[in-house]
Amino acid sequence: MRKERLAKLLFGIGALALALGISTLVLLAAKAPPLAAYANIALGALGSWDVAANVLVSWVPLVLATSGLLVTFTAGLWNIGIEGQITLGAIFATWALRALQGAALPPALAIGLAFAAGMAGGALWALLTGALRTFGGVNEIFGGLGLNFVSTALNIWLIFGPWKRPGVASMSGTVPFDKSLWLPTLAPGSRLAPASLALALAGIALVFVLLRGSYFGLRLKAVGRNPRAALLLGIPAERYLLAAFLGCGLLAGLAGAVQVTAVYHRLIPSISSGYGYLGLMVAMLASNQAPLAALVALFFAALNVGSIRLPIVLKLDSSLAGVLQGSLVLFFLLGQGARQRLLERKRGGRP
Amino acid sequence: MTGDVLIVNLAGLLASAAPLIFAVIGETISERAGVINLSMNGMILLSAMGSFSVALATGSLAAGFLAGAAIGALVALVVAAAGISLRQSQVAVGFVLALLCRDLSYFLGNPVMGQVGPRLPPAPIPLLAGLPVAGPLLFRQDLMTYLSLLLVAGAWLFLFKTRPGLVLRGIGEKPEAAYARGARVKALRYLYTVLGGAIAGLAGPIYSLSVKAGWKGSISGLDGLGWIVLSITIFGGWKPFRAAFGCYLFALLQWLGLVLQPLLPGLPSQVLQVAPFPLMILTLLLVNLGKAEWVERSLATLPGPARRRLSRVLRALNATPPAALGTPFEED
Amino acid sequence: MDVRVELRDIEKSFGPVKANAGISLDIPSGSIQGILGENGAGKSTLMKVLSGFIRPDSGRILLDGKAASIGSPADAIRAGVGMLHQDPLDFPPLRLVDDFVLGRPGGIGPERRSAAAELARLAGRFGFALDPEGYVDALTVGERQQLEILRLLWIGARVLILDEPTTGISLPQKEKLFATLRELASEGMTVLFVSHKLEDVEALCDRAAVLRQGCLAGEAEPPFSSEALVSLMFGKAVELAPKRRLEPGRSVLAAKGVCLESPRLRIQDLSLCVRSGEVIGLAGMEGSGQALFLGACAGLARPVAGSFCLEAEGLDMTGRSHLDYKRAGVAYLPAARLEQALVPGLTLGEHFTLAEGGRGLFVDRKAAAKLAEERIAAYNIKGRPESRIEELSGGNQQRALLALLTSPLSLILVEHPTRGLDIESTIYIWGKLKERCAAGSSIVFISSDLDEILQYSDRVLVFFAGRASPPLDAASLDVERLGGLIGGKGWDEIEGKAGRA
Amino acid sequence: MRTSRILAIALLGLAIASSAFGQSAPPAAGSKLTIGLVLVGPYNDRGWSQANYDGLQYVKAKVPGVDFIYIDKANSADRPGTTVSQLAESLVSQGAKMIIFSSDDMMDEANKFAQEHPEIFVVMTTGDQSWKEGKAYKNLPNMINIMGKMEYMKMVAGVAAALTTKTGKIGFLGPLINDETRRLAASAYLGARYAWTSYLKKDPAKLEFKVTWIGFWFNIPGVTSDPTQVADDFFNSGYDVVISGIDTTEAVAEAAKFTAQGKKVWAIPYDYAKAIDEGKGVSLGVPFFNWGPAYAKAAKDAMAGTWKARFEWNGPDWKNINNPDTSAVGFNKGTLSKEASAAVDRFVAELAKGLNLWAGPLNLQDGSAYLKKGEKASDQQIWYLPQLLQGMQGQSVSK
Repeated sequence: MRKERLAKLLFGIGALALALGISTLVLLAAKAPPLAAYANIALGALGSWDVAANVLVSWVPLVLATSGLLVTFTAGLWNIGIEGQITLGAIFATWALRALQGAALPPALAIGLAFAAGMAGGALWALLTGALRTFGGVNEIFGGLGLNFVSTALNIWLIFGPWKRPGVASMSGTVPFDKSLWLPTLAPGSRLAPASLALALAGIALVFVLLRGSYFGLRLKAVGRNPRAALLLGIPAERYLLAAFLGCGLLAGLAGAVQVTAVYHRLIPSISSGYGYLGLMVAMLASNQAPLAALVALFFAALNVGSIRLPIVLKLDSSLAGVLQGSLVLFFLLGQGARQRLLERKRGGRP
Repeated sequence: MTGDVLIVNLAGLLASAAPLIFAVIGETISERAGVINLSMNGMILLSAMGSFSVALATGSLAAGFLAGAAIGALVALVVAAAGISLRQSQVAVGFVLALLCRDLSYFLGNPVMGQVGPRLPPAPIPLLAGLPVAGPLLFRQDLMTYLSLLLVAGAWLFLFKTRPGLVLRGIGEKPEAAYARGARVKALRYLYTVLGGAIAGLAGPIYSLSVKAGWKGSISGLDGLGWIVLSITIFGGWKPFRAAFGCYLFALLQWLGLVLQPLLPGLPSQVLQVAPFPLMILTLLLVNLGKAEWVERSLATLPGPARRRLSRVLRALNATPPAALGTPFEED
Repeated sequence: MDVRVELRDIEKSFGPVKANAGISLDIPSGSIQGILGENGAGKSTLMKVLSGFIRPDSGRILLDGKAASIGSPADAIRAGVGMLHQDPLDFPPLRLVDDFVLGRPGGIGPERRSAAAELARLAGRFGFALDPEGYVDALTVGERQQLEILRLLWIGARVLILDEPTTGISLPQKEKLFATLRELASEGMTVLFVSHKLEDVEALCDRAAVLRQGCLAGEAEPPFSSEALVSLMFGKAVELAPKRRLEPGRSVLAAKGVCLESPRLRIQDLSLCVRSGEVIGLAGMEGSGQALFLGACAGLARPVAGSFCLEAEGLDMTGRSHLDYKRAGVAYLPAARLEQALVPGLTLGEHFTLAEGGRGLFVDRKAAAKLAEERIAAYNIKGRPESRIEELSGGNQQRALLALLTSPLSLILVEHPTRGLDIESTIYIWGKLKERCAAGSSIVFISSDLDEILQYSDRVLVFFAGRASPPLDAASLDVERLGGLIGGKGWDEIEGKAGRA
Repeated sequence: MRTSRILAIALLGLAIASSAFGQSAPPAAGSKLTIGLVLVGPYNDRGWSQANYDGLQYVKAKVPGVDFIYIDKANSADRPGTTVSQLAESLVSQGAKMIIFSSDDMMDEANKFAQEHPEIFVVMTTGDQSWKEGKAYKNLPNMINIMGKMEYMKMVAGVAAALTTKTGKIGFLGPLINDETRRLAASAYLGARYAWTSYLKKDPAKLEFKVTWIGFWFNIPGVTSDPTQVADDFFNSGYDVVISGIDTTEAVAEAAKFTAQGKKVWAIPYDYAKAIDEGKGVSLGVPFFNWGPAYAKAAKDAMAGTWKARFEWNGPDWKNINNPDTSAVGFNKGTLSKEASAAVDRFVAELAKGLNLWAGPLNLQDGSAYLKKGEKASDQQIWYLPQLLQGMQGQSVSK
């Protein structure tokens, strides 16, 4: 067992080395200094308390999305529609805050309601994909993709249409909420809202506990690996698949609500920020292990934030971060395959 | 709108759907062989950028198109190696490549941003171009648009009317049976995945060297097309003509969106733009309904003749995917 | 056409398991060679070596005295070796003619027309009724075998391997198959007939080789002695447990006027009352409707008409879901264990936890471990609580499946309870099932093994093309009569009798 | 207890300090200044963003002591999880003392940033929050708004289009619908109508001017309309000149394609002076921004301590609208007929002499009065144009 874990670790490190190799080649192809590029990404992510806090700001929605995806992955689902679920969460949270803005509610309550609305929005969108999958036989990849497009259009329509600013419909989104409705931060200048950090930690912890030790998690695993057998074992597979979508939708919706209340303080055109797709990569790389996912998400968030320095200091395009992330996951998958083949060969084939 | 205008607009749709057709047919071939190549979105961007760079550097359109096909083939090769030889989830690898290739195209494409490159000229066919209706509709297009039409027919002929096409369908349907009959399943899957990738890879240069000539990085307006391609492949039920119909329908709905904009001022402009997606979902729903258990259950409660008629309709609509799609096959 | 097949010292291991431990066998041309052996004896491996699916670790294959290098099915086809697999390796969504053509080398064009003509000619020669433009998925298993045999002949097979070909086909089809094989052998075709059914081998083969635990246990020639063959196969004569009669109890399941439909089949007006403690066997060639009916008894298929009642008609279950049935004490064990009944990737212990269910949010790990240990001991499963289910052998998986059954159960529905199991496991499994009966559960099972049906059933339902016989007393049946019914013979008599009753 | 009190005092102190600072602009930067530029798109997009980028290249070349750094693709689609103010802070941490937010969609973030960083000079391009008479006025002493009076050049584009069209049908390829895009489309229409009636002496009813919006500044497949299709549709439907209002140059590319097929059509790109290079022979010209002079002035103010919050809406230098040192907007002539070229020159000269097309009588698209006869539009009336004008086809308000 221990040996296996060590081998896994070694392969992980190998994947990282290969990914760095590829990005280095890409950098050299672009005639850019690789070492300086990596150093700047590191500085951009860890160079000061401020940027480190920004990494955490980016980590929160990413880890929320990822923890949702861990649930659907466990159920054997490829919830690619999570982008739309985040967007719907943001839309619902915005709707709630717009509705509550005038009411004389304590801000904490209003924000709480916005979170609840966001979760409801994400869950609604996820359940739609889930219903299409369980009752309509529409594969969740394609149902989800379609609904992603619909959610983007819905979002843009709201921003430029019914929810536009007085006079100036603008790419900059809806009118920012009153400051009292911003999720409070530690200090005036800081972006990090402790409450959102707490939500993210709670989310990933909840998913960890749920998947690891609960009947729900075990049954979900059974449904994910063999729905027919799960049914014969007395598990209502359809209901569990829907529950997985629901769980993911709630967390994705929460991520969207965080984007609205804690990061942008308004609804903007690409509110999901690609966290859903990034979360899928994190979940793959973390092999569905919640604690590992939290760490990988932190690494990815650091790459995203750190790469800001690339254009500033080196006049390089920061999509390098994406190249690094993508090749890391790719080599991880390839390495995993190679490792399994090696093990098989060692065991002398399969009967 | 007069008839003439309608015809030229329809001719424009044929051209604007051409890259989609290459991508969808490429994906269809790959999926028919049992390999799902989910990397489309990034791959098209990368091949658009790469082929544009090559065409710009060499001044040769042909070199550009070749580069596009090569990039498509290369990306497909990674999917094939991971899925066939290393037995990793094709969906996972394809998805990662979709994101990776996109970022790669943005990063590497910086030097050619906004440059003016060569562009595929129209190539009216002598004599035929002068025909009424058919002339302006079909015979005043460019080379790749003609090829897109030939590709659909060619793919159909190959898949359904030739011996290798039969084997291709066989390895996607039941690889163990094809293997028992002497087909080298793994090698053929590699071949068709890479071939499908190369065909789909041509979508990139058709955009960057023709339909949307140029390269503008993240604002090129190509990000998202690959996901659309995958949707249309499903919509097309792995049949070339139905897939082509899907491409044209998509282009038509897009066009209707802007034609109807002044006529239906109350309609949000996004509605028709995203109409293809609910439509795709609806189609999937329809073709799958016959398989769903609850449908079977509720069908069972209907009176006999109605039940049989309904279930026959559902079965006719049903486009069954290749049975072994996405699953690895071991030869020993 | 004549080919002499010689196998020399074929060895093949899978990990620590020696599937073939140096097997040598000579098969003269124009003969029908039976290959006997229980499951796991190495028959399939040996045949897969000969047909190119498996490369042996060592050993040689000689065809007509010349070393043949067979590294893939393609090589085997070129060498004239064709194999008919137990589940026909054909393409259900294709038309017959396309399936017929697929794999035959040739030019770009498939030459469908000439192929169709050839198919029709060959079919006519052997008296098979196959429509070249029909679809494969509309054929019965027997017809698919016929198609496959014709195809192998067409592509030039001179050695024909048949793997358990008599499973799931009707008696007339079996007779037709045997006649065809004899005719082919008389023309010089070398036939290898793999089976575990003594009577088939005895009826058909010119010679028989018996494998046991990867080795050639012995060879025999007609006239065969059944006892000798059995002792070669199992090493000792097997004692079957004596049959015990149970007094019928109260009604457990009442099916009334049930009609079922599937795309290929319709079952009309089936009624059955299962009484507590009894065992009912469902016989019939595969795809005759028995599996559909068994599924319907578990709520897995919904009847078009008719009703299902549990507990002496007190509980109308018509149209309810499987979970409702399960809650009412009905368990269903499918034939495809790893595909349908167990969850690969989960451990044995986790399976027990799942099956047992539990209150509360979190799994009580201690209790779960204890439960697993108990069940593993009680069912004599070779495995540990933390073993993954797919790492167990087939027999142990089946034991685990039984161990997963909760108590009490009113009705256990089993598909092919012992398919693919060795004799020891078979006896063990039935012992456990009978224990359940003694505890008051009823059992309805499907089997294609007539002996198993006759041995263990109290009453038997025979299915033929969607038609179901009235329940027949197992004591009134023998292999010939049952085989006849399965093949569609003698139905007038039983239906007349039922009409009178 | 104690910590919270300290925190409270610290916060109070910070509040006082910031409000004290809040009353005046930041102190002079001195002889060295690093400017940080925040771009919404790629810096080399040959459009809006590059025009801004080149503007700062100009400043660097012309104002001694100035250097600049930039961050491009500042939008949450390209930079997941970042906010524009955060990106600006990254620039500050690299030494920037003056930040230019160069896109409309950065407004809120620019406000937030300006408030939180009173020590930084902030320029918000396209914004109106430092416009005392504007609707979005915010008292931010460190904020300057800069915009060019593109309206004039869009009018010039309209003139070029009207003189060129053979069919009397001009298409306007619009991005999304807002005040800015409406007034630019309307300006193009006003120029076209003026040339049509005054120079060509034709019936204004015979001039068709249609706006088709794609829904965004560039194409997003499956979400926006495809600008390539929009341009094709225009050309196929008899519109032979398309004026582009979006960030990318599909209109030019399509005009080139149709020209290659033997049709006579033209296009007018937007934003970037060199955009006509992309369509040799089919571009009538390009109305462009020349951000250099205004940015240079702001830089000098920041260095000299003469910074004062203000709203600049800079017009062209009528002596030479393409003067890189003085004119905020310009028009690069492309392939124009001799008559059209002359008309453009004549029109520019008339504008220089005080011709005002934003004068009554003018009605809005729904027929309601916008300007009475003899009334001249105020800057506010133009900036916040509520609808398209009567005579223009196309949606006025997004639904």
